Amino acid sequence: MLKVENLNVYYGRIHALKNVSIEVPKGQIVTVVGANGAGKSTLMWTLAGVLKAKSGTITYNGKSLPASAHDVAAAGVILVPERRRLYANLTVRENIIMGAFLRKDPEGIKKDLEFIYSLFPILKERSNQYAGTLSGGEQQMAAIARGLMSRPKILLLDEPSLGLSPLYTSEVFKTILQIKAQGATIFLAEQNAHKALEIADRAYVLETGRVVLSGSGKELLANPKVQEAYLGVRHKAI
Amino acid sequence: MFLQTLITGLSIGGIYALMAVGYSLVFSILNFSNFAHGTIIMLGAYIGYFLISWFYSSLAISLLGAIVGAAIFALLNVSLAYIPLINRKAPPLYLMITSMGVSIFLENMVYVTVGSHFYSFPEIFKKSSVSFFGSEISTLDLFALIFSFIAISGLHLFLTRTKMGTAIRAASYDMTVASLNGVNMNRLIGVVFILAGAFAGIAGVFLGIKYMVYPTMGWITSKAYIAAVIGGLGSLPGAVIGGVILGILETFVSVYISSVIRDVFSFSLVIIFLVILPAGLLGKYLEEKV
Amino acid sequence: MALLELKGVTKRFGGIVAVKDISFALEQNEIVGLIGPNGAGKTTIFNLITGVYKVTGGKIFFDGKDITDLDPVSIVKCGIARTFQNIRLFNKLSVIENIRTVLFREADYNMVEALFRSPKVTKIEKQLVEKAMEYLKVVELEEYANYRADSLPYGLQRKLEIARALALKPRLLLLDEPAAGMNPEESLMLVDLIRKVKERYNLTIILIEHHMDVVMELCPRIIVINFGEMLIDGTKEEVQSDPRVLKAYLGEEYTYVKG
Amino acid sequence: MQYILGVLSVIGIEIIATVGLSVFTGFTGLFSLGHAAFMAIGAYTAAILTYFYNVPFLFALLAGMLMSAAVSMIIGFPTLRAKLRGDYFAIATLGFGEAVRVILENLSITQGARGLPGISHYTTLPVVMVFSLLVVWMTRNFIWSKYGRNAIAVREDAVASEMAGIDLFKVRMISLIYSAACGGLAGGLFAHYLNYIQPAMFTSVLSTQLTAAVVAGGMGSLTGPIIAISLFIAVPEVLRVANMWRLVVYGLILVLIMIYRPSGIMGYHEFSFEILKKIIPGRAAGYAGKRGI
Amino acid sequence: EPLQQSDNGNGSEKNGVEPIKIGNTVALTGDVSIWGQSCEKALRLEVDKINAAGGINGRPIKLISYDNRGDSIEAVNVAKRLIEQDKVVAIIGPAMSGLAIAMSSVAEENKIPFIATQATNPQVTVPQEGKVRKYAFRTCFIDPFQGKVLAQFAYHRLNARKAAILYNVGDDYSAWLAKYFEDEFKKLGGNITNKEAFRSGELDYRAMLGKIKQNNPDVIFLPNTQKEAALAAKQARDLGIKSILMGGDACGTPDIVTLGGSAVEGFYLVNHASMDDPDIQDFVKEYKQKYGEEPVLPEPVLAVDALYLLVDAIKRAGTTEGSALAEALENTANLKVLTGTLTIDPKTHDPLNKPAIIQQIKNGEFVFVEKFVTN
Ligand SMILES: Nc1ncnc2c1ncn2[C@@H]1O[C@H](COP(=O)(O)OP(=O)(O)OP(=O)(O)O)[C@@H](O)[C@H]1O
Ligand SMILES: Nc1ncnc2c1ncn2[C@@H]1O[C@H](COP(=O)(O)OP(=O)(O)OP(=O)(O)O)[C@@H](O)[C@H]1O
Ligand SMILES: [Mg+2]
Ligand SMILES: [Mg+2]
Repeated sequence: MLKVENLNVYYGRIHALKNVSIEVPKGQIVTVVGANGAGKSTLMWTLAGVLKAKSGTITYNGKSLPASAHDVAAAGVILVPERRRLYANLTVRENIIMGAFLRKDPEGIKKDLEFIYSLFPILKERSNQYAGTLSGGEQQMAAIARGLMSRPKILLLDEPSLGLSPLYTSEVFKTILQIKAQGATIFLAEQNAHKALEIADRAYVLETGRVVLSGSGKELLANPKVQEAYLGVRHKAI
Repeated sequence: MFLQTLITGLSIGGIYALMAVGYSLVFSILNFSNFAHGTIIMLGAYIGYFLISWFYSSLAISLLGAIVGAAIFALLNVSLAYIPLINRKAPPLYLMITSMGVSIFLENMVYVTVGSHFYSFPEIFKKSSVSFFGSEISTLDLFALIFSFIAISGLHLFLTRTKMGTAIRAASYDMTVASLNGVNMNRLIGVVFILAGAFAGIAGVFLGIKYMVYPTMGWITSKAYIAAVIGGLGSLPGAVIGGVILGILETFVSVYISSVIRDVFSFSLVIIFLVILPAGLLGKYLEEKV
Repeated sequence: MALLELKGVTKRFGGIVAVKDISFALEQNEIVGLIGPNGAGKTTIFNLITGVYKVTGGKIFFDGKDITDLDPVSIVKCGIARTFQNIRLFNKLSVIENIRTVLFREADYNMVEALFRSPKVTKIEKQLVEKAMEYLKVVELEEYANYRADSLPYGLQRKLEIARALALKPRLLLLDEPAAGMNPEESLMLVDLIRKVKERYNLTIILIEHHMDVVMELCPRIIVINFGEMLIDGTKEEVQSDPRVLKAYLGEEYTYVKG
Repeated sequence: MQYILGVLSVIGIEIIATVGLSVFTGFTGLFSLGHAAFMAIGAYTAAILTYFYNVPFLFALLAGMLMSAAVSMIIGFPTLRAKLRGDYFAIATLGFGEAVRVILENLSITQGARGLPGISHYTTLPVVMVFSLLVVWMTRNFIWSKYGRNAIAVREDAVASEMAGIDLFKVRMISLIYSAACGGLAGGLFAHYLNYIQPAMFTSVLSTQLTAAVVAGGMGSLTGPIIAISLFIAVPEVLRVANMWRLVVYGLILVLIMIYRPSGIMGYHEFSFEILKKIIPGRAAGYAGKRGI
Repeated sequence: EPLQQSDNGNGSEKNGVEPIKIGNTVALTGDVSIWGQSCEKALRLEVDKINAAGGINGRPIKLISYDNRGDSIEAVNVAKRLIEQDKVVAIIGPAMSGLAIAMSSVAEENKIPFIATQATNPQVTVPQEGKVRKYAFRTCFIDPFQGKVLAQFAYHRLNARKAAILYNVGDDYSAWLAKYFEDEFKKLGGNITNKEAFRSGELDYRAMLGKIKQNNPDVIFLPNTQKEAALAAKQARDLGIKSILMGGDACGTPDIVTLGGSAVEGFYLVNHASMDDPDIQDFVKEYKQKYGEEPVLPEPVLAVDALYLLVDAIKRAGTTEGSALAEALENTANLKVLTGTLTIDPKTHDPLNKPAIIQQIKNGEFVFVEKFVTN
């Protein structure tokens, strides 16, 4: 569904993504793991149309991805950005509704809102509070909710479990499986590599801007190199 | 005397409010003080004036033309001067300085092309007045107040009740994320400036009818800036209330204290007011949560 | 005597009671975990201790002194430093400037000397650079000294924030989710770092964290709050096995095996 | 020559005011629309002293500086305590600037709007040069000292600064006083350059020009604002032959600077040979360099 | 059409004869530029005429005009530039007293005379210390005189006993004129009921007028620009104020009628020249012919007077050297100029016997009422 070939992205003189090629098939969960600064978020922002690649192609359903972020969103590729990026000056409810900016079905919007409130009951309680005053975890929930609200065809999730309690982390992973079941495609970057690899159909390892490994989630989970570098196994063994 | 003073204050405040609205509107999305707004108001006044001289005395044509013309100027202004900066994520202060440049440019352009004569709208609009408990209200003021009130209310509903309005407020906080939500930023900014321009056109015509038309008339907008700040930047109802408060305050100080040192008084009051309410009446001081 | 003591601290935001009647005390040199579900009020407690918010009720004592109504700057001067859940560095300054900014508190020269840049000023400034470098060495950031802070990846920014807090020479250090955004491997390296600085600077630490492995590694004592209220204040073993904690926070399926 | 020397004197005087303001706006991050008032206070204080009381020029200048600094505390105390920021603070300063002007227009010692003619001509180009070099040098020292560094920290992140033990109020106040003193000095020099002052010379137009120079020059740069204010004064003079088109061009240039150098002429940098090296390709040093890990 | 400086028609530099350069400092932009632009045009017209007639002793005049925006600092720069770069022998203008005072020391230092046009403040030529500035001249009457004329006219001819003043505190012209009027009116035994102020750029005076209305004065004096006076008149009439309105020479332009409409009917003002003055008819006709519009009085005629004053002085001095020129100017007597005959008072450098004309606006026209002559 989404295909990235030989992507190169720069921040000024810094070469952040180097010849990255990735494929995200329809209806699957694809995850990318990597250390801090490996380039996961850079990849996400580029897919969302905010960062511009210097070279390389991104094709979506066989056509090249639109150039501007809002057209990308209109095509159904939705990013839930790292570190939440909520509209601090809007209420929680308005934030979530902004996710539905392009939708024209008031009934469906209403139904989805109910679904989201059932997923994260705390958001319903806080619905009229300014998003900027939410706790870190609550903000993360709101950010995910805003992404879900747009009924994405492909959902790009950048560290969705950041700052969430263990309980909610599990909830979020369950939700990811749930929306996959509804037919959405998911591209996920996570520090919680364990969980991410467990649910992933396919996974990539990114190291200083390069794809160094790929395979099914299970394969990578079993890979000793991955275990050592990203799963903290070495320490636990001590 | 008291009643007459109040009425005078209201009618001045009404004009401030009308000017402050367009100002506040731009602030609400781009977070900067658009000093070119006064210049657009001036251009609106010129357009209104020339239309009325050509199409003998039709206020409707004059208003409509000023609205359309000022909106076009505002749109040109934003696309040529601001969008390049916005796309580079320049901080608001840079936009503000740019707007000063735009305003110097346009104002002097008027000197060079139209000339420096003062113009006055034909008198037919302002002759009559209504008597109200022994005080005089000019029908023009009344008309301007009602017209502005309707226009501003409409705008307020648009901003608070529609998706577009929410998107404007959202984008004012984070444009990048707004575009992730499918908001076409350039178009949204265009819409905002067209609206602000339209209000500048209205303000220009009323300002022109009430006073006169000349190249530096836009400077009076600094009062609108103050009004918008008193009311709380970015808030439309705030801008209106701020305008009215400032108008009434100035008038009362002139009448009951001293017209000579009026500005010392009214500015000190504005400062005291801000010290007590650091975000104006209806503005929000968004302290980031830590 | 307890170093930090909260007595019945309450914080209300409009209708929301974010923190409700919380009391606990911390001994010198302790390291305590503060956990609880999202929105439980953990960060708010930090904000109350550091004076960012004013308490609605209750008292806070530090080293026997009532600090409830002090402003943030005075509280820092008492010896409390913190890091932020959302990292707050001086983004456009270089890494070393971030530290030096904090060290200026120690610079002992006046305005006239500064304006004429007397030799004394030059000397003090030089010493400060050296001192700042030492803190960077502690968190192993010396090779990034001249990088702009916001160009560092997330994990290193966290370390820099810790170094900046250390430069304040605190006795009490408040860490708000230092491991957020780190993978398990990186989190464990962070654990080592925290241990190291605790020893070296003789610190008392409160740690907010959702990464249970980090908390369990570091904190013999854990305080759990829920909906702003104290749920349990006990050893890590007590907390791990408490059914209320499992239900509200960890999830029923949680098991932690520590070798 | 006298014409060019005169323009240079004005540039030198305005550099003093701009450099002072850059401490407050560029480095501390607060934005003022009333700085001309400090020039006015310095100008009137110094002029009244030399004119009516025959006080020696240097002492008069010093008194002007002190007076400006003292008045800046009056406006700074309530507004900075209340932590006014951004446009809210700007409006307070705008109001302050106008209020000062109204007072000058109504006092008898200042002779109101009629102004003070016949002030002695003490401000020659060498005097201006000595003072502006001195002020630029001291400002550089200020910025490199703890005072300046704290100001930058406050500009970057007020909350983090507080948590780093920096007293926001104190830092902002010191910057304000410093910039007011510079403004006062510039005003005193100005009065004895032009030999005539009127309240109408110190309008918000002048304040805005100073602020525009700081921003267009580059917030957080000292050389940028110096270049900018020099351009702002020199360009209209050069364009004088263009008569009415002069200000049209001037406005256009301001807009173009902002569009093509959106973070100001010098951005956050200082003009130095380092930068020249950077511009020469192949010599690129890792200035704000970012490596991966 | 865009105004260019008038030296572009360089036909004058024929035969290698070096032209005599005359500077002109004038407001081409800004609030007072209506007069400034007209003044510059008028000077260009007259210079062309003089050159066509052979110039001064065979040497053509080259006029160099620069915009001063009505700003004192600019005025100083313009003066320096004219003197230094362009090497003019004398300067015509400025029209505003503040500007003239600011530039006077530049003229003094360089020994280049200037002839202010409409700068009516006494200090332009005679500073407070009382000694006349050697290089400062003017072609207009001064404020104390016009204040006096207006006060006397109000008291004696209009039988006014109660007067109110609405002036601009931020403007030196307005502040002085208000004071001179007040002093004289009080001296005559009249009563000033209100002295209300506003500030430059303000457009609404109803609050102050409302206060004035309560005392129901016989006249309201508006020592303001035509724009401000017209606005004040309109607002006063809107408030139902019936008092007689009067203004100073800054109101003496037909613009006031276009702006004020019916509200300025019956308005009295003092002027330097009258449009229906037979003496200036030729000038007005030529101006109209060349530019297709009427000159905006009075600045253009005062500037033209200044030009002829200067031309005469150059002829008499036989040189363009500054101090000789200043002496020649000082000794001007009974010179025929546009507005009549001109004699310069050596003690003050002000014109002697300069008439002040009181006019009234009737049916939208300025109508001659009375002529006052200095002393
Ligand atoms: N705005 C920026 N300007 C310059 N360099 C940047 C910027 N953002 C990221 N980088 C650099 O690009 C590289 C990739 O960063 P990116 O944020 O994509 O990493 P990541 O894998 O998402 O890391 P993390 O796990 O910390 O989120 C890093 O070296 C980082 O320092
Ligand atoms: N300024 C505020 N105004 C209103 N409500 C607030 C404010 N600050 C915090 N709250 C609310 O108080 C509650 C506690 O917030 P706090 O940030 O302390 O949670 P937390 O325990 O740190 O959660 P997390 O683990 O998600 O960071 C939250 O529900 C939050 O919405
Ligand atoms: Mg990332
Ligand atoms: Mg928290």
